[in-house]
Amino acid sequence: MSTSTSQQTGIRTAAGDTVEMTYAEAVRAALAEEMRRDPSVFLLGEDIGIYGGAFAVTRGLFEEFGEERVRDTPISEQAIAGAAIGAALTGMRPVAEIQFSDFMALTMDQLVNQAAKIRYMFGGKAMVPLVLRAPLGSGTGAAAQHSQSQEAWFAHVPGLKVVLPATPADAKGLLISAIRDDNPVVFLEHKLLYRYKGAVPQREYTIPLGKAEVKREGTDLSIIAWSIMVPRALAAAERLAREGIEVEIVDPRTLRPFDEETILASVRKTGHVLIVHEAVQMGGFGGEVAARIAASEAFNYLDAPIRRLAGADTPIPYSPILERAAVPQEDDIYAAALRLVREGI
Amino acid sequence: MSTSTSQQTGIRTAAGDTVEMTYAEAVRAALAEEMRRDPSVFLLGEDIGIYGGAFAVTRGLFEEFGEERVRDTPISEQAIAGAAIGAALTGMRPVAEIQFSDFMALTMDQLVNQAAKIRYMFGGKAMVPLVLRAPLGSGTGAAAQHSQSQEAWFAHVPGLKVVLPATPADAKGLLISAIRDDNPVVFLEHKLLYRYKGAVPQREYTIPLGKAEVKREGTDLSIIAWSIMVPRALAAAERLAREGIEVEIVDPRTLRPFDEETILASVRKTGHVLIVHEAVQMGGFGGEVAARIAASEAFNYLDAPIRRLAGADTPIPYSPILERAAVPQEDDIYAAALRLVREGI
Amino acid sequence: MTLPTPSSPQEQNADAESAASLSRHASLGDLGEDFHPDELRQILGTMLRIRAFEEKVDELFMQGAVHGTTHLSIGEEAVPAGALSALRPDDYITSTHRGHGHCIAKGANLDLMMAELLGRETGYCRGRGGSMHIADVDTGNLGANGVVGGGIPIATGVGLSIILRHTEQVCLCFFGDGASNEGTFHEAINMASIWNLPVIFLCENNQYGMSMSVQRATHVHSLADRAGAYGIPGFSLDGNNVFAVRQAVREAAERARAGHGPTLIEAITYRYKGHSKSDQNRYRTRDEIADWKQHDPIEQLSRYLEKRGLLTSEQIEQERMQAYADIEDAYAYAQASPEPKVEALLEGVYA
Amino acid sequence: MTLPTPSSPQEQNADAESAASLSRHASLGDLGEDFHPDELRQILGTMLRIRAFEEKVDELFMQGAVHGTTHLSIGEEAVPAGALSALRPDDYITSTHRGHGHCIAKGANLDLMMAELLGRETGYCRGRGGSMHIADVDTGNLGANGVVGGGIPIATGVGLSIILRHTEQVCLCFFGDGASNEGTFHEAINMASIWNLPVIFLCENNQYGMSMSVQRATHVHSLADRAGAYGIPGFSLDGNNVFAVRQAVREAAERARAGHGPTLIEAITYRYKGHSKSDQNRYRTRDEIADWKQHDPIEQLSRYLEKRGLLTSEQIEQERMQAYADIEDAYAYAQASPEPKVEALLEGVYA
Ligand SMILES: Cc1ncc(C[n+]2csc(CCOP(=O)(O)OP(=O)(O)O)c2C)c(N)n1
Ligand SMILES: Cc1ncc(C[n+]2csc(CCOP(=O)(O)OP(=O)(O)O)c2C)c(N)n1
Ligand SMILES: [Mg+2]
Ligand SMILES: [Mg+2]
Repeated sequence: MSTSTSQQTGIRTAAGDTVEMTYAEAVRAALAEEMRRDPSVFLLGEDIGIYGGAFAVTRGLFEEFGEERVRDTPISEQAIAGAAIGAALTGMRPVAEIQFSDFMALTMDQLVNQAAKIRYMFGGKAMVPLVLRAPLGSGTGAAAQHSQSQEAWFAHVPGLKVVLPATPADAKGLLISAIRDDNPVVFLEHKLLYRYKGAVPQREYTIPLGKAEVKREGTDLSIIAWSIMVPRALAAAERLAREGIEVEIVDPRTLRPFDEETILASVRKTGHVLIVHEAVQMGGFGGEVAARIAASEAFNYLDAPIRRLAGADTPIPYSPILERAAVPQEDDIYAAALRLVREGI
Repeated sequence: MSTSTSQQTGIRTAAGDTVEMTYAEAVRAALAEEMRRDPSVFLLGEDIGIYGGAFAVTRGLFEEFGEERVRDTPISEQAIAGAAIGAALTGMRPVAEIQFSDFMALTMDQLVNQAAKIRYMFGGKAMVPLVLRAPLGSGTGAAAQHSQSQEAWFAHVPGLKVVLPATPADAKGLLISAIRDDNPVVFLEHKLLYRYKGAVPQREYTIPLGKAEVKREGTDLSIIAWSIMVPRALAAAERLAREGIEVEIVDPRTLRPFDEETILASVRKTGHVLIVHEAVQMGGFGGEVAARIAASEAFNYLDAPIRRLAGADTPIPYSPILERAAVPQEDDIYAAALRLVREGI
Repeated sequence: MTLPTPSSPQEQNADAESAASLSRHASLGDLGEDFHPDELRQILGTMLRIRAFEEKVDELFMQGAVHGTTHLSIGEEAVPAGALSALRPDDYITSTHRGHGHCIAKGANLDLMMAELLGRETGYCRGRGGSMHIADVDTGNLGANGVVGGGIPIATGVGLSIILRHTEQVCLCFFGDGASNEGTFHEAINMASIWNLPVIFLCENNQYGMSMSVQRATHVHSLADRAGAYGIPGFSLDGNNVFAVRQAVREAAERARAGHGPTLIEAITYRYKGHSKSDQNRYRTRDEIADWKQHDPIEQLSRYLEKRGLLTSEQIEQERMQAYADIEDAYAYAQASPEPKVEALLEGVYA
Repeated sequence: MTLPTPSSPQEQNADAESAASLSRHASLGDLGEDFHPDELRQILGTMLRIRAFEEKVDELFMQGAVHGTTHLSIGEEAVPAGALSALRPDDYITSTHRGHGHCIAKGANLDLMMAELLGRETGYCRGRGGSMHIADVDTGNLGANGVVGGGIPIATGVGLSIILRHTEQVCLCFFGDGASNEGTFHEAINMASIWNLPVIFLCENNQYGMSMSVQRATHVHSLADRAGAYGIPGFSLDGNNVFAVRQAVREAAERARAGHGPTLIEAITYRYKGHSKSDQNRYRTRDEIADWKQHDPIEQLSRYLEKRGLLTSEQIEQERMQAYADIEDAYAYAQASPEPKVEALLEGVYA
């Protein structure tokens, strides 16, 4: 229910112009359409070919495009990232998949010291148009090394763009933009979202990188949330509405570049802010969001302190009970929002 | 002058009990003393032996402790970090040097996915007492791949401790604590600080991890700064004092764990906050600091928005003119502080 | 019915002596004679317990009774059973995502393993780690690892610690064929080589790194060829022949304890089950799987023991029954164990 | 005075044919005959310009006139000069922190290089990159690299791009002996091997990776032995013999263009100067440096050309003068160039 709300807000098209698909299908559709359109686009990554990817996202692409353009790699994350860079520097548009975002830790030198900086170091005379896709997040029982949310690392790096879609329509439109973008883009898909369904426009469309979207309008509280926290916040908002609290939900969708204006406009309107993300709170990107609000003139509109609700200060545990407790759930959002609006804390 | 102020505030000992030494010497002294005291402490890293380290920090240690305990490694950062982990898991206390913090990008998997998480993943039944030392920061003309400040990455990782000393006395006392700590500690030394001199106690002493220090007392504005920004802020504060503005400077020294209380106490006192760091502002740890203030009751004491002054949104350029412009200098701190106190913006 | 002659172990870079001593054992009769019958029974028991454990875990996953994912080592039991039978109890291991067998062969308590898989407070990791992180540092099991190749540099560090502490331990480092393409493999083995560290790098070549065959992922005839890049001895052997594994590891351990540094061993084996629960086996044929089952390591050992009159078929059956019974006991223990408490979420992050 | 016979190039893993064709050239007479005299003069000129450039940079650093640090390649000039003389203008290179020679041999404009070192707006990178990041993507120079081993996977990606675009280019990847211990080396060469990519991995073994000698950092006789780990041809040769380098690279390029994949070449050479400006040379002896100067690549080539009557000593001297004059011109150009403007700080971060 919340998902379909978000879809409808997301892409303003008349009902008949959309098709229902999952988030995973939307990612796949973006890849396929861009590969059909542009011969310089190709995919590389571990087990993305006949296996179809660890989360089945690339299933069927190998069959359509062949092993040259849907290229299985050895288990060599540095080489995957580096190969994407070398190809991007010389005229191709690689889309590399890292099997879990956790393993992007292995690509940090290539991604941060090479891809992100090459253009600047070369005096603006080169271009590294690549996309590094990876699934992030907890909730699958895969424990500490397969469940992280490290978007804050990437958002701290000039030269990168960082995208975290929350809906199928956003996933497709943003991924197409990412592929067409002339910069290195980190595209982070939440594992739990892969099965979420939503309406996706049938026509060709793109969603610009760096544009937030109001996923739900409201007057009492602004929730700033991204990725899996968007549907959770939407679900909490429905319950809060029954308590007479109208929540506005703003999804930045892209953390870098960051659409500050849409967020400040919402804060000015509601006077209350709750920032929600799955990543560990300490040092998370929520700090950046809070700091921007606290430094802006929207600060003067605030009726309560800026609140964050985010991951506990721990690696993600295996036990399902602990795993759920380690990151914000719908109930936690509901409770935090209620307290903030009712008690101002 | 500012440096000596900071030393005196830093370590409250009578004048005669201290010796003057550089920050690099203080780091070296901590290493040497701990190696003499505890046979399980050893060093490994690139060119730390006969060469004495790229910044000469370990010079002389090879001669005193020999090649077994001052161990030159091949250029293999993942193996350096991993070797430190394996040794730490089995009873040793390795102190590994990464030649530039930039190359810690190559150690992110070992550091974040292994060192930081092992204890938790193993149910609290293992210990990884290692220190990863690295010089960070710009100002040496070494350009984008040798000048970064990535403390925010590490501060976002539960399981790690993150230390950035600003003075020789802090460097020594904190490094000894880091070596004795039973957790993995990232110890980041600023390249430009290596030559700074300051008074260091002659007696054996330690400085606890997770304790901020007020480096200068004041009433009008709280500057939260760490690493090289501490002496710059102190110098700016002296000039501001001549304008009748009394700045309080709080150095968290350790970002993880973070001493929020000392910072909030200062904010409650002054009602104005300027957070200063060299790292890129977007996604930097200053966001966390601002968010904590904005979420606390100290929020009610604020007379102006919370301001950050930090690195420009760019890789560090080579040109000395651009390099200086890319990170906060004393003049920038002075100007931002003046504006914040005088104009409230 | 004898154990088929193992594909004669290929020595790649060893000095002539070790090579000779290894090929001596190409005929199985000789290999068997090194063993006391009790020891043989114990090795068989280990292999059976590994298989029984994995089968139970498979069943639990199929039922959805266990959370997360898992990587089963059915078909590969001879590698850990043979390898650990050649080491001392105070030696170390580092393990992988496919690590249940390594744990069991290292002597882990099945109750605590099963409790960990069920996410219980009584598990090895208090339910915080799960299948991919079982460890028992006190007994030298330095843990499974969810990062492919992530444990290899750690093993090098353990070797370093051993020489700095002047004990005569060794560290046995398990990793897969896929992991041999990670940068960590290269850095860590080179470092162990130059410092002559007592580490045994044991590659479980089960033909695939998830879906990519070793033929597609590398251009070498044998992964043991890679030893040449580090100037260390490299051996390739039949990983379904528990004697061959044991022998190679024993010799590598002797070299390591004598200060002669690390060895790279490739144990050629096969996983019967999918890579993990999501695997549809689209990258290999049923025939290939069926062929490998003809060389089942447990069947081979059982037949050999029976043929040689070392164990009767009744005794073997008894071992098997015992293994499955142990696993059921472990499962009962795990099920009766408490779940972790939410209030303890943050315990164990810091020492 | 002839060029000393280069230590006969050691073929490590190549097919028999290439090995033979390489050893044919062990005697210098044959090598020389491949060249048109103009080309020889050009190669000498390249080597002289590299040396003159490095000497000027050294002087500027000593004077404190240049900011940052620098890594000079004096003594190693035959490697890039020989290698690039064997390639087409549309081929690519990836370079290293010690990359001035690679740039010059690739045909870079000295004015723009010197302007970059002086941090000027007219430099190759508009003063943003400096010594460690000079690049000229349009002419196939994909840049120096401040991260040891950082360029190796990028070269693999360039090779991939070439086969996907179906051009017949090759990518020449420079890296040092020290870099051969980075994980990137392993991952990238393996990947290039399995896909038969047109990449030439050229290791400049100058004996040290900063202060650690290659003997201390590895346990192999030759770094070319590492080719065996990837099933590709590997050659080791005298990197101070410009003909040997040229020949090996030419053959590697032919194999690459024919779809036969990558080659690993180890060029043995020596750096005369310290690693960077902070080096006190405590890890090597003066004698060692002096010995190597006896095998100076420029001296050897000059004597050879003179002896063979291909160039007169006057002509050689003329080349030398020209080289130093070119560098002074470049320096004048750089000095006269404007500094970047602070307002343009953020330009070029994003496309
Ligand atoms: C660094 C890293 N990359 C990718 C993965 C995903 N993954 C898990 S197991 C696996 C295959 C490993 O192959 P191999 O090393 O041969 O071990 P096997 O699974 O065959 O036992 C992959 C790709 C991972 N866990 N870690
Ligand atoms: C990843 C990384 N680690 C360490 C360094 C510091 N460093 C710069 S050059 C160098 C030595 C490199 O040795 P080699 O590859 O042999 O090249 P050479 O300097 O001898 O040309 C080192 C350690 C670096 N730049 N990058
Ligand atoms: Mg495998
Ligand atoms: Mg070198």
